[in-house]
Amino acid sequence: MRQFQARIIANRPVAEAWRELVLEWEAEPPEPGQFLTLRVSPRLDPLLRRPFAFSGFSPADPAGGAPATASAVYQVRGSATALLAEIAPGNFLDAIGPLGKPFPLPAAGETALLAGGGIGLGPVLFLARRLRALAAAGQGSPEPRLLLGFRNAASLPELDLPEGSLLCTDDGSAGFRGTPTAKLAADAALAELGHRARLYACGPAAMLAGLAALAKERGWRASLSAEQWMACGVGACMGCALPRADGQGYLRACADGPVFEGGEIDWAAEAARAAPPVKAGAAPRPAQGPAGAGPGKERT
Amino acid sequence: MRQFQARIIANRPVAEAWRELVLEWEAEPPEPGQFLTLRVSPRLDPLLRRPFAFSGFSPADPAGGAPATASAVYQVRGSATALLAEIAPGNFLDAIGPLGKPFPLPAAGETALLAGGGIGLGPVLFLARRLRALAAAGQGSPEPRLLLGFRNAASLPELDLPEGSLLCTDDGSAGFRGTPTAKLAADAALAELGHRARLYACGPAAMLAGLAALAKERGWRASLSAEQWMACGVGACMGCALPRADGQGYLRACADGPVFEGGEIDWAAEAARAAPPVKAGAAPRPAQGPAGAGPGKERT
Amino acid sequence: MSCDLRVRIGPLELANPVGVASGTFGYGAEYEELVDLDALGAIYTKAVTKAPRPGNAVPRIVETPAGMLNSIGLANPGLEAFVDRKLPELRKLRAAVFVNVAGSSEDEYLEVVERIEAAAGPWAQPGSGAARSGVDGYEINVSCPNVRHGGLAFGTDPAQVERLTAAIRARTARALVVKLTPNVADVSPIARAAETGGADAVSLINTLVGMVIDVRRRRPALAMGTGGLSGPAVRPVGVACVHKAARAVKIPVIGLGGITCADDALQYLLAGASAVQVGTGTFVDPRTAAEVLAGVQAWMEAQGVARVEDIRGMLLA
Amino acid sequence: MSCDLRVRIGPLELANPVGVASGTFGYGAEYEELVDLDALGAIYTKAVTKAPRPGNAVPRIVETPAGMLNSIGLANPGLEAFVDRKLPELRKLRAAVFVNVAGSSEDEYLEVVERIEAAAGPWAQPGSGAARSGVDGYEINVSCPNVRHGGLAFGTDPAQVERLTAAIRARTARALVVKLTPNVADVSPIARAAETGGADAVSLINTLVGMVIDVRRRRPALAMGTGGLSGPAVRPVGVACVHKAARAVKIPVIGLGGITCADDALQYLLAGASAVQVGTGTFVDPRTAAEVLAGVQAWMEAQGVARVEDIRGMLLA
Ligand SMILES: Cc1cc2nc3c(=O)[nH]c(=O)nc-3n(C[C@H](O)[C@H](O)[C@H](O)COP(=O)(O)OP(=O)(O)OC[C@H]3O[C@@H](n4cnc5c(N)ncnc54)[C@H](O)[C@@H]3O)c2cc1C
Ligand SMILES: Cc1cc2nc3c(=O)[nH]c(=O)nc-3n(C[C@H](O)[C@H](O)[C@H](O)COP(=O)(O)OP(=O)(O)OC[C@H]3O[C@@H](n4cnc5c(N)ncnc54)[C@H](O)[C@@H]3O)c2cc1C
Ligand SMILES: Cc1cc2nc3c(=O)[nH]c(=O)nc-3n(C[C@H](O)[C@H](O)[C@H](O)COP(=O)(O)O)c2cc1C
Ligand SMILES: Cc1cc2nc3c(=O)[nH]c(=O)nc-3n(C[C@H](O)[C@H](O)[C@H](O)COP(=O)(O)O)c2cc1C
Ligand code: FES
Ligand code: FES
Repeated sequence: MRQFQARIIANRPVAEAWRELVLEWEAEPPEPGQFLTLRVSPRLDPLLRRPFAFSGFSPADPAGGAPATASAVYQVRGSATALLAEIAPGNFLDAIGPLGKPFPLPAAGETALLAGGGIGLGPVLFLARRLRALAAAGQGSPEPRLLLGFRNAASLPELDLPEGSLLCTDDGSAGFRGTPTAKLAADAALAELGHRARLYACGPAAMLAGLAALAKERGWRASLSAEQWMACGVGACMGCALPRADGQGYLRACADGPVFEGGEIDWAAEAARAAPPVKAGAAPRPAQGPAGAGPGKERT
Repeated sequence: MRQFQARIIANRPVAEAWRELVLEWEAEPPEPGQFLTLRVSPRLDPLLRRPFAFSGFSPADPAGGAPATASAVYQVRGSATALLAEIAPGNFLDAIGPLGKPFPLPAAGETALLAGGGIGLGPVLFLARRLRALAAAGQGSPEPRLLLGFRNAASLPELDLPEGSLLCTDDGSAGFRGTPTAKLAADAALAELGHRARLYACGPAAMLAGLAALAKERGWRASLSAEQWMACGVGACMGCALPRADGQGYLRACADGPVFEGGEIDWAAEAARAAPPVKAGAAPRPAQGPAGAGPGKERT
Repeated sequence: MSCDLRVRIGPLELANPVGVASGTFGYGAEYEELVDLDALGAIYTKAVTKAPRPGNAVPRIVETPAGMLNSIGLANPGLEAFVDRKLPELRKLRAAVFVNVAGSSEDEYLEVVERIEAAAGPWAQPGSGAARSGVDGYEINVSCPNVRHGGLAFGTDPAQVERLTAAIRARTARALVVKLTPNVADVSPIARAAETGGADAVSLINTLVGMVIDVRRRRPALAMGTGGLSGPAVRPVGVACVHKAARAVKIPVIGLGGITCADDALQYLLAGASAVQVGTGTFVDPRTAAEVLAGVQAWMEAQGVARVEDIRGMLLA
Repeated sequence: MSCDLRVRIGPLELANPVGVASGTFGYGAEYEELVDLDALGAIYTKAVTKAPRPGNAVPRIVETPAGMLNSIGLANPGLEAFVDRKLPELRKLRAAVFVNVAGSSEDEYLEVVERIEAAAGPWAQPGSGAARSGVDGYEINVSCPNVRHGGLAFGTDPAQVERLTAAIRARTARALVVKLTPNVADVSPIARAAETGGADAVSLINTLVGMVIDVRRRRPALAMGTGGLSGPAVRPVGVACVHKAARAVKIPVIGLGGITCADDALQYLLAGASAVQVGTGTFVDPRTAAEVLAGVQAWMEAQGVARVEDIRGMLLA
């Protein structure tokens, strides 16, 4: 991990409200699943750095030409990403990375199932490219299977997707109608694989919870990339905690993750927390511990 | 006064750290001495609007071509002006104006003496152009005398200065060596004019204090444009108070000013307040009321 | 769906929950060219004190990260000038008017209220068609950090707050709001004291004590040294205080501190406020109060909430 | 000119006035790839409590205008794990180390200090060449807003603060700092209580109680409801508190709250602090402490100030 002023090579729209950021990368090469944090403004609002997963990395051209570059795909959601979208190539961003634990590579012979939901596609794409390169070099496992979920055809990003990617849309306007989770669940051949398959995923909390449950059922090992609000990004503040599945406290998304094994985290609790609001006009839900079950009780 | 989204026509450097901003102006035409306030960022740091004096106004071309434009010359000093400097023409700024009391025009036959110090040149230039136009149309007084003070030749702005402007530099590297105040004080012919001269000025607090004293000595009426930190800009908050010369409380820079008569404000107290720091290594000055004399005692 | 935006504060019915805060809106007229005064739920005037006050030495304001400090020092023309010059102007307003009252002794507060009661005459509900008296209620400022005597001292002692509130209550049937300070370990006892004293509502927060030092000049940036911190920076403190106060009292709570958009106002309403005020936000953008109201209404429609007064019960635990 | 940057806190001499605040820097190692730990004036560890604490339910942090709320809940591995696993690591540091201590009863605080005293062994001045014990002082956290019992309660009662300080004083000769809360009407009596109890310094401010509500979900953004507000937003409150505390006590005051640059730190030093800590500022930019120190030094050179400890007397009235 290093902190440096990263020159912006590109910052281009790839879908409505999605952009791809490409930075000249001066630190160690990132691995799929790792992330960087950016300070998007020298002013104090927004204040905190923002984390983004790497979606790719190109080493420097040994011929001495192009510098190493790292990329991320991001969604314009709030203040920081709106500011980020305005910064033109040629400017510099205060970057720290690579941070966090990467996806563990599949063991020899393991079939990799990769699922990305929405803007969670970045790290999954990065991993897919890495695995395909390893496969092509004869060092890897069977060809990875890549499933990407989107709302609809209109929200598909203009990105180079690896050949053979399976697109899923909620409304069926492109590819499979339904989520990557549904598609994986429906595939009998995959169910057969059991522990010879390994699932990799990044996406909304509900998707991760669904996939964690499915993986458990199928006997697949699962490496899932989680999100949590971060302050330090390096493991110092305990702010980015996620509830452990065993009820024994918390793990840090930034330093213990962001990639966790399927059984490590209480994904269901996280999904419940991030759940969409009940319509307010309806009778208020009975009061309950804010984090739902288990972890809410850890207060001391 | 109106609030509207003003399109930026130009925002160009005119000297080191000085820029000229030209806005498409949709509110009433501003008068020399009036100001506008701008919100330079939708974020919350910097938070408050920033006041800038008008340096010029061009009415809309009646032939239906060019829109009305208003301009200001500003110095990049801190956070807001640094952000402002980055905003490209074509973008919009949240503007409120025209605000405050303008310079009262000279009475028939009165000789106008105009003095601008540093970035205080904006409103003085605007007034000079207005008076020259009136003179040219035969409606005005004798040709106004315009003196502009700068640090040195290198800091002269690239602006269309009215013909006959007298440049003063602290180091004599261009024009008169010394301040506009010194130049005015040295001119025996002007001293003769007495109440037939009227002084208009904008500049640092020390300059205004010096000119107020000189004007009193010479018997010139004086209209001086003051500055004070502002919150509302419209007279509602009492934040931009300036001490009255008669010790009877305060006047508001935004609504009672920014242009005040020479005898209205305790200019010396304001200059003392803004005075450069004593070198800290020296023994600390004996403690004293923060605003110096008079007004400090008004606390209740 | 059309939402019911009315809010009840004692005898008074506000047309909507969004007012403008004391000291940030003069007496209304200052902003009339920029703001539709009739669309405001309430206007809280600059503080009125018995004697005229020129205000504190200058400078009085300085910007801070996402906030500002002020030490205006309750500058105002005093009770008599208020009655002579401001009251007639206030009668022309359609929005409910709260006169913010400050003093350095209990007697001073009482004198201000008594004199205004006498001058304003009988009260009628705004919008009832009856002549406007110029004053629909009082907001008792027991919490100004910028005056040496009184102000903050009152506001941190429950016994004094209760006594002062009761004394004012005995003198007016108009809506009586007590404005609380966040500069205490716990607002609950003070809020309860105001309720026991007979207040119709409490409003909070006033500013937090703060200081900026001008490092170049080696002096406090404000002539008075400290000032009151307001603006978005303090919003989380305000929401926490309102959340606490709303659970301590049964009377309505009016929330303020750092509101610059509808989301901010909804935070206060969900925290338990029945109404809100926009202060520093008006400086930043005079359209803030109008935009807050429009945004609250849009949220209510989207969420299917019929009455704005219901929002305060809608926070999930 | 070369400035004297040393600061004395009781028996301890800090190499320079810029430390990193408790809870924002782990135990040092977390930041070692990004920050030159040896260049820091002091490291204040994450709070150590008797029992391990998993910390509060999540989410624990949320951004606010120019600030953030946290409700970490003093997550830490507990006293025994601290002694076994962290203490050996802390011995490797050159910078002075303050162990931040929290508890929910006086006994818990005392147990933590006693155990660490026993484990750390004899103390020697950092830089003296003698072996490092891993602990150069304690910072007693009587001011955490994020724990239900203890914490804030202690910190708002002068009698309890004095008694606790005296009890800890009796158990250690190491530098003893008491960390105060700004959530009181006046910090002076609490600061004086710490001084009377035998503290070598007081540090302030801890966080302000704040709340953010997620309007979309109609729940507090933090699982615990309220959290502690830190960052630039609170800096004016911190400077005002330090200014007041520095006039209430003779022992050194350590200033913190919202420092992100040298100017901020100089405000605290001019307000009367002898040293400062960078907390949230490190999250924003890990280079903050180093840049603050460089900037303070540059200012001293420009102003002709020989000793950093002189700055606290340089504020003009
Ligand atoms: C390890 C990690 C990797 C990430 N990778 C990517 C990525 O590759 N592409 C991408 O678009 N986003 C990614 N995110 C999320 C991204 O950090 C947030 O979208 C961004 O910080 C939002 O900032 P903002 O100021 O624009 O929005 P804000 O105004 O701060 O927030 C908008 C909304 O986004 C939510 N949000 C903000 N930050 C986070 C967060 N850290 N985790 C979850 N929700 C958040 C909040 O609930 C808020 O309501 C990642 C987050 C983490 C923790
Ligand atoms: C009526 C009026 C007219 C003005 N006209 C012009 C103009 O035509 N051109 C121009 O360049 N500037 C003008 N100013 C000053 C201008 O408003 C400030 O320079 C600007 O607000 C600084 O903002 P900032 O964020 O860049 O700097 P900040 O970081 O806010 O401040 C930089 C320094 O400028 C000083 N400062 C900030 N605001 C003011 C202020 N309002 N008055 C005096 N000092 C201030 C502060 O002491 C601070 O140290 C005018 C001010 C007023 C009140
Ligand atoms: C310039 C200024 C003047 C103020 N004057 C008063 C006042 O006279 N009486 C009062 O009760 N509050 C006064 N306040 C406090 C505000 O009414 C409000 O409580 C505080 O600013 C917090 O709200 P805000 O963050 O929306 O501004 C003043 C605030 C400011 C900024
Ligand atoms: C994430 C986080 C965790 C904290 N944990 C502690 C703690 O364990 N003990 C303590 O005394 N203060 C703790 N604090 C308070 C800080 O040490 C500091 O007093 C406060 O954040 C104000 O300084 P700042 O604005 O520079 O962050 C914590 C602050 C933050 C932001
Ligand atoms: S963000 Fe600080 S520990 Fe993860
Ligand atoms: S800036 Fe508010 S009265 Fe002048």
